[in-house]
Amino acid sequence: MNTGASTFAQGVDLSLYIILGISLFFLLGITAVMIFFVIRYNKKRNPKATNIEGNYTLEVIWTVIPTLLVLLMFYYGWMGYKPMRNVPDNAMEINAYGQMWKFSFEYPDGLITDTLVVPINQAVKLNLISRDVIHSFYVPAFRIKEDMVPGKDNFLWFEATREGRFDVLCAEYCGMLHSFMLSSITVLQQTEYEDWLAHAPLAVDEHPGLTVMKQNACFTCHSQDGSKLIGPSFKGVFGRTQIVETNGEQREIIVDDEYIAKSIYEPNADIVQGYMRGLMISYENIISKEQVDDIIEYLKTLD
Amino acid sequence: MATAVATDLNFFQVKRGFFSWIFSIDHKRIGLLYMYSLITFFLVGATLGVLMRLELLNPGKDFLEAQTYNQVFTLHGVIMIFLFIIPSIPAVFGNFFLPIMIGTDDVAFPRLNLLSWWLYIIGALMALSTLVFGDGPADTGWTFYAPYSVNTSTNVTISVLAAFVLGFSSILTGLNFIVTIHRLRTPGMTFMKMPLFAWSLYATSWIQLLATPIIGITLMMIVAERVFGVGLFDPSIGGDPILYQHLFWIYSHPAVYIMALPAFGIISELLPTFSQRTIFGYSAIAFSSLAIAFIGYFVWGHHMFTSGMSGPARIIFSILTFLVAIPTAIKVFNWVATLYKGSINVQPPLLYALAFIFQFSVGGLTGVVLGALAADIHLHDTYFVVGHFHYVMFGGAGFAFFGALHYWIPKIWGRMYNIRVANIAFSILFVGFNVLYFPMLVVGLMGMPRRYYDYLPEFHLPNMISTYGSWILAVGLLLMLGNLIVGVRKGKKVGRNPWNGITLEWQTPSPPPLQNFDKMPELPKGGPYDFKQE
Amino acid sequence: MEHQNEQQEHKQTHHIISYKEHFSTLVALLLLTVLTVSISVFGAELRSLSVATALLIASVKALVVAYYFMHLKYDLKIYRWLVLLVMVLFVVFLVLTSIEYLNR
Amino acid sequence: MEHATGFVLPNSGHNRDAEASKMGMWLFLFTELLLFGGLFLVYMVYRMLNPEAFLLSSFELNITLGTINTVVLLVSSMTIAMSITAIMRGDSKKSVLLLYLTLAASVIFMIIKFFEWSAKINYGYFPGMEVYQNLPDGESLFFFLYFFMTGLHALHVIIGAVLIAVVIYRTQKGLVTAQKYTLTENAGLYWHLVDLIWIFLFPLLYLIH
Ligand code: HEA
Ligand code: HEA
Ligand code: HEC
Ligand code: CUA
Ligand SMILES: [Cu+2]
Repeated sequence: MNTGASTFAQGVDLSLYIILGISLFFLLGITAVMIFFVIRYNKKRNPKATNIEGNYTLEVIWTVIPTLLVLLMFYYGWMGYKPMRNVPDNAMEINAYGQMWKFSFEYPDGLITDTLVVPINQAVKLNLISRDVIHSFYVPAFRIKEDMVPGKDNFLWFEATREGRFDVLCAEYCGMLHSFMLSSITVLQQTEYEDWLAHAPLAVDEHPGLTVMKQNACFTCHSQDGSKLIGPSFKGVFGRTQIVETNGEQREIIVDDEYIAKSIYEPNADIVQGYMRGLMISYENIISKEQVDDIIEYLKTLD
Repeated sequence: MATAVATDLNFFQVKRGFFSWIFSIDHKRIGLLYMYSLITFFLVGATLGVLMRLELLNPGKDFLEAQTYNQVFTLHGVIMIFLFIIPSIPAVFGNFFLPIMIGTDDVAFPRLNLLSWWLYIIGALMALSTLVFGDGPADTGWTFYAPYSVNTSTNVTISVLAAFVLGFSSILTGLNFIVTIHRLRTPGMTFMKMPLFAWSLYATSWIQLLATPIIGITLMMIVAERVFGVGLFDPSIGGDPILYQHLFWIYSHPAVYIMALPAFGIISELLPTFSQRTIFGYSAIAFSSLAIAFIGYFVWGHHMFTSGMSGPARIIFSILTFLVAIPTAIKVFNWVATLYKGSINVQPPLLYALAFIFQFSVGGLTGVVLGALAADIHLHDTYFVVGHFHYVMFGGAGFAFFGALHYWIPKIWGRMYNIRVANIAFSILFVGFNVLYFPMLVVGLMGMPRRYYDYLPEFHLPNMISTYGSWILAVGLLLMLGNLIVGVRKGKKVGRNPWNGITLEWQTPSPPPLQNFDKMPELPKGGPYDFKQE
Repeated sequence: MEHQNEQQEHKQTHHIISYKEHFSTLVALLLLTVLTVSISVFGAELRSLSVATALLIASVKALVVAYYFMHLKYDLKIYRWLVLLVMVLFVVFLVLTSIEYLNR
Repeated sequence: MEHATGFVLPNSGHNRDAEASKMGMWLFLFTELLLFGGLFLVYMVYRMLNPEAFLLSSFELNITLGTINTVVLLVSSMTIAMSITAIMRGDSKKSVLLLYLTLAASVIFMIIKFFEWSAKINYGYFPGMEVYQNLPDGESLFFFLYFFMTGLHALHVIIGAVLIAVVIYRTQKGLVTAQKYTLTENAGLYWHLVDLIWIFLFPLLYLIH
């Protein structure tokens, strides 16, 4: 197990050690006694069995002792868990979004990133928001995990205790590229963090449509170089003639502004031939009209 | 009443031909029908498991597409859970031996019993039919979590309907067994003189009866949602995906005890027979089955500790989870004590029973780790969970199933397999099993999530070892099955009682006659495991 | 011994309920129906209480149906225990689930 | 069952055992109860989350029709219970008559249900329809549940009616008698379950005022 890097690690690891320790004791004990009996009371050594129907005292002992032990285990599990749901007041809040198959983070000042950067020894609260199906935000080194459930607010907090870069994994199955839904948390000293924040690539010199699409992870499914991923490539998409299935009927369309907007807001209305229904979600409440226009403008440039 | 007039015809011989089997209402034949179909599906599911291990041998793509991998593990889970391990022991050995062990000639509703098998086959064919049309088998995991299961274009609807039909089959089997046990015990056999296998089936049947309908209705809601395009778990109309998880686990947690309890029953039969002494703590073992069944209904939330469930609920579910470990612990201790001062005859079935105790304890104790709130936050949906449930389901229930095969095959066919080969096969299986699954526990602690087609390089070594283990296991399994098949066809003939057991099935010829007994069975005086009299 | 038992069981299940008894049961059920409908239609002030009363009345009705129409009263005791068991089970499901949702 | 050699096991599965069939029926009813139980659980949760919306939408349901249906089912419950009394007393004519009454009640129930449903569907409250899509969150959940629960219940009414028809047929054939009336008894148990579930559905769906 990798060494912990958050304030929770100690509590979680303690509960693990205690439970695993007690478990190991019982496992080895039971196995050893079992093997001993099988050898000692083997048919050859002990041709005549003795019937023992039971023993009341023993029954009581091996009911009470495990009961006490499991209550102890419960206690440590509870104590390790308790701080995880009590967010300190001074926590910095960041929105964490999950969508097929990408995490993104929104800082209070509007900065949006793919990976998280946080200062050390500072409580950080993540508001977990899902845009499509259930995902789970998992940082093994921090011993934290919590699901992002569509339609429901959930949260998580942590305080990093070590500098470095830590993996973020998606731990709830969310479809085809679930195992590629990775990100990272970089923990910096406070000053370095402020420095990073100040120079963060807030306004890069790229097409606004491209920015929107990057933020929404369009490129996990759509390539820009003509290769076929989960959805059709965007290379030369604008103006091309295409066969789509609408309400079970095939028809030919030409990709224009209106069609693209519809593809983004109601992706299941027209299904491009050769692709699957239901994979792309509706971005109706996620991407605004203006942003769609940006996207269309950008797509026009790809030929 | 005439006694001890031997008949020449056993149940294999009374009628012949394919149709005399698939329309038979003889509980023994139905048990065997289940056995053949179950083992077939097990081999299919196992092959899928080996495929997954091959893909996971190295990080990156080996030979499966991501989508295919997802469909493979879903189908693997569905087959192993619904087609193999849930029906396994009750449907095969319960059907065959429950009536014999309680001294009657059939279950209470023989026609219903046949219907259960047919439903099972129909459900199985539905589940497998997803392979051949549309976008292929479901890719949701065997848990069918909403909303993903509602969005995906794969054949979720059919898989879910298949699970529904299989659930019905399971309910009817449970109903049949409960009535059989209440109404058909032979005179003199009170509940407290019933073999423990019957007790465990009784507890299991109640779970089948009272938990399965909940999953039935839940799966129907998923179907409705897919059909109407909106539904009860749809967040866009205010539905709550977490409610789906509640309903799913209200069934599926008790379901894990549908898998485990009959296995406990088998172990409680094997240990006295091969130690030639009474079971230690008969009533403790009998009543702990009921306790497990009852408490087991109330711990479902431990699968949802990270789902955003409210705090108090997490704490209550955690503590209840720990409580359910107690009756299981009682059983384990009583089993070990049964070996004390016995006269132990080490035969293949006993080896499986001992392996069961070891592996089930590993599985159960890792379960206890998962029951702790803090630990589960870290371990939920990692390979630690995968390791846990393979240890309990395969290392536990699966090994008990194999043990029962070795125990009762001489009774069913009247022939003995080669004991030496059986011991060798067992050793390979045991080693292979632990090499396959122990690394999963380790890699889970390191933080590798489950249902991952691809993984980070630091998880490579344990994954590699695990895959090698699957090959060893495959060898052991094929050797074991081969040996049994040869034994059934060519093995040495055995008499009524090759193991010197004293439950009623050993008082009838092997194979048993159609009416199960050729003379009045005699109950041992001091309870079902009273070896004193000999 | 067992045979004797069965004899007794048979006697028990052979109890014939008179038409009159069935009719009085129906009258009781109809009265309860009138009660719950009128509480709901006229007693709007009761508000949160009305869910509880409606369910309480429904449970009483269910009990009456089970006891008289379904012969529970005259059947073997075990059926009563089993019905109780199922009810307890279901109520615990409800309680555990409400603990979770009330604390959201 | 008779063995080839004349040897008989005392408690044999092939003996006719009325108690066993009844027990089987009861167990089956338990599964039915829990099937609906799952839905009641969903109902409880959503009502807890959306109390106002559930109140509002229940105004859309017609209490009068609901009450009539409740009465119809209660009466039918009595007639089928009486039919068991009749057959136990050996009066199979009366028993059949009472069964016909029960069957008639089931038809009335279904007709009323049909009108209720078609009224709602005409308004467009059925899941997937235009109006439904635009309902506020909790209300659409209510109507989904309404259709799902009453639909499943109606399915049970139909199954029960078929079962009763079978009993009528077999009683007329003389296969159900004062000595052998398990079939009537089991049909009765099933029908009472249909009634029982309605007893809870009615206040939960119609009477949230
Ligand atoms: C046969 C099936 C089976 C059985 C018997 C069990 C038994 C137990 N399981 Fe397991 N479980 C599964 C099958 C099973 N499980 C499956 C399939 C999943 C995953 C589902 C999925 O997500 O796909 C799962 C997942 C699972 C989780 C959720 C993990 C997660 O997703 O985060 C948890 C958490 O609490 C858990 C706990 C337990 C516990 C406490 C027991 C207890 O009953 C164990 C009791 C046994 C012992 C304790 C060992 C024997 C006793 C001793 C050796 C004596 C000494 C003991 C003490 C002092 C305590 N299980
Ligand atoms: C009883 C239940 C059971 C059993 C016995 C098994 C057996 C096996 N399982 Fe199981 N597994 C589950 C139940 C079971 N599984 C469940 C419920 C899941 C969760 C699914 C989900 O996430 O939804 C799961 C998930 C699961 C995963 C995790 C997938 C993931 O999360 O990404 C893996 C990965 O290694 C795996 C591997 C295996 C292997 C290698 C075997 C092997 O032990 C199989 C042993 C068999 C052999 C070694 C084969 C020998 C036979 C042959 C080679 C056949 C020859 C062929 C013919 C004659 C036709 N399983
Ligand atoms: C989960 C995978 C996925 C993601 C993420 C995704 N799409 Fe798609 N998209 C698809 C698939 C599959 C299709 C083809 C089926 C269809 O028409 O719905 C598609 C079709 C389209 C089309 C129509 C293309 C054509 O050739 O007719 C457009 C335009 C489009 N997507 C835009 C977007 C934009 C913009 C985003 C990001 C905001 C996005 N998609 C994100 C999977 C995805
Ligand atoms: Cu997102 Cu898995
Ligand atoms: Cu569980």
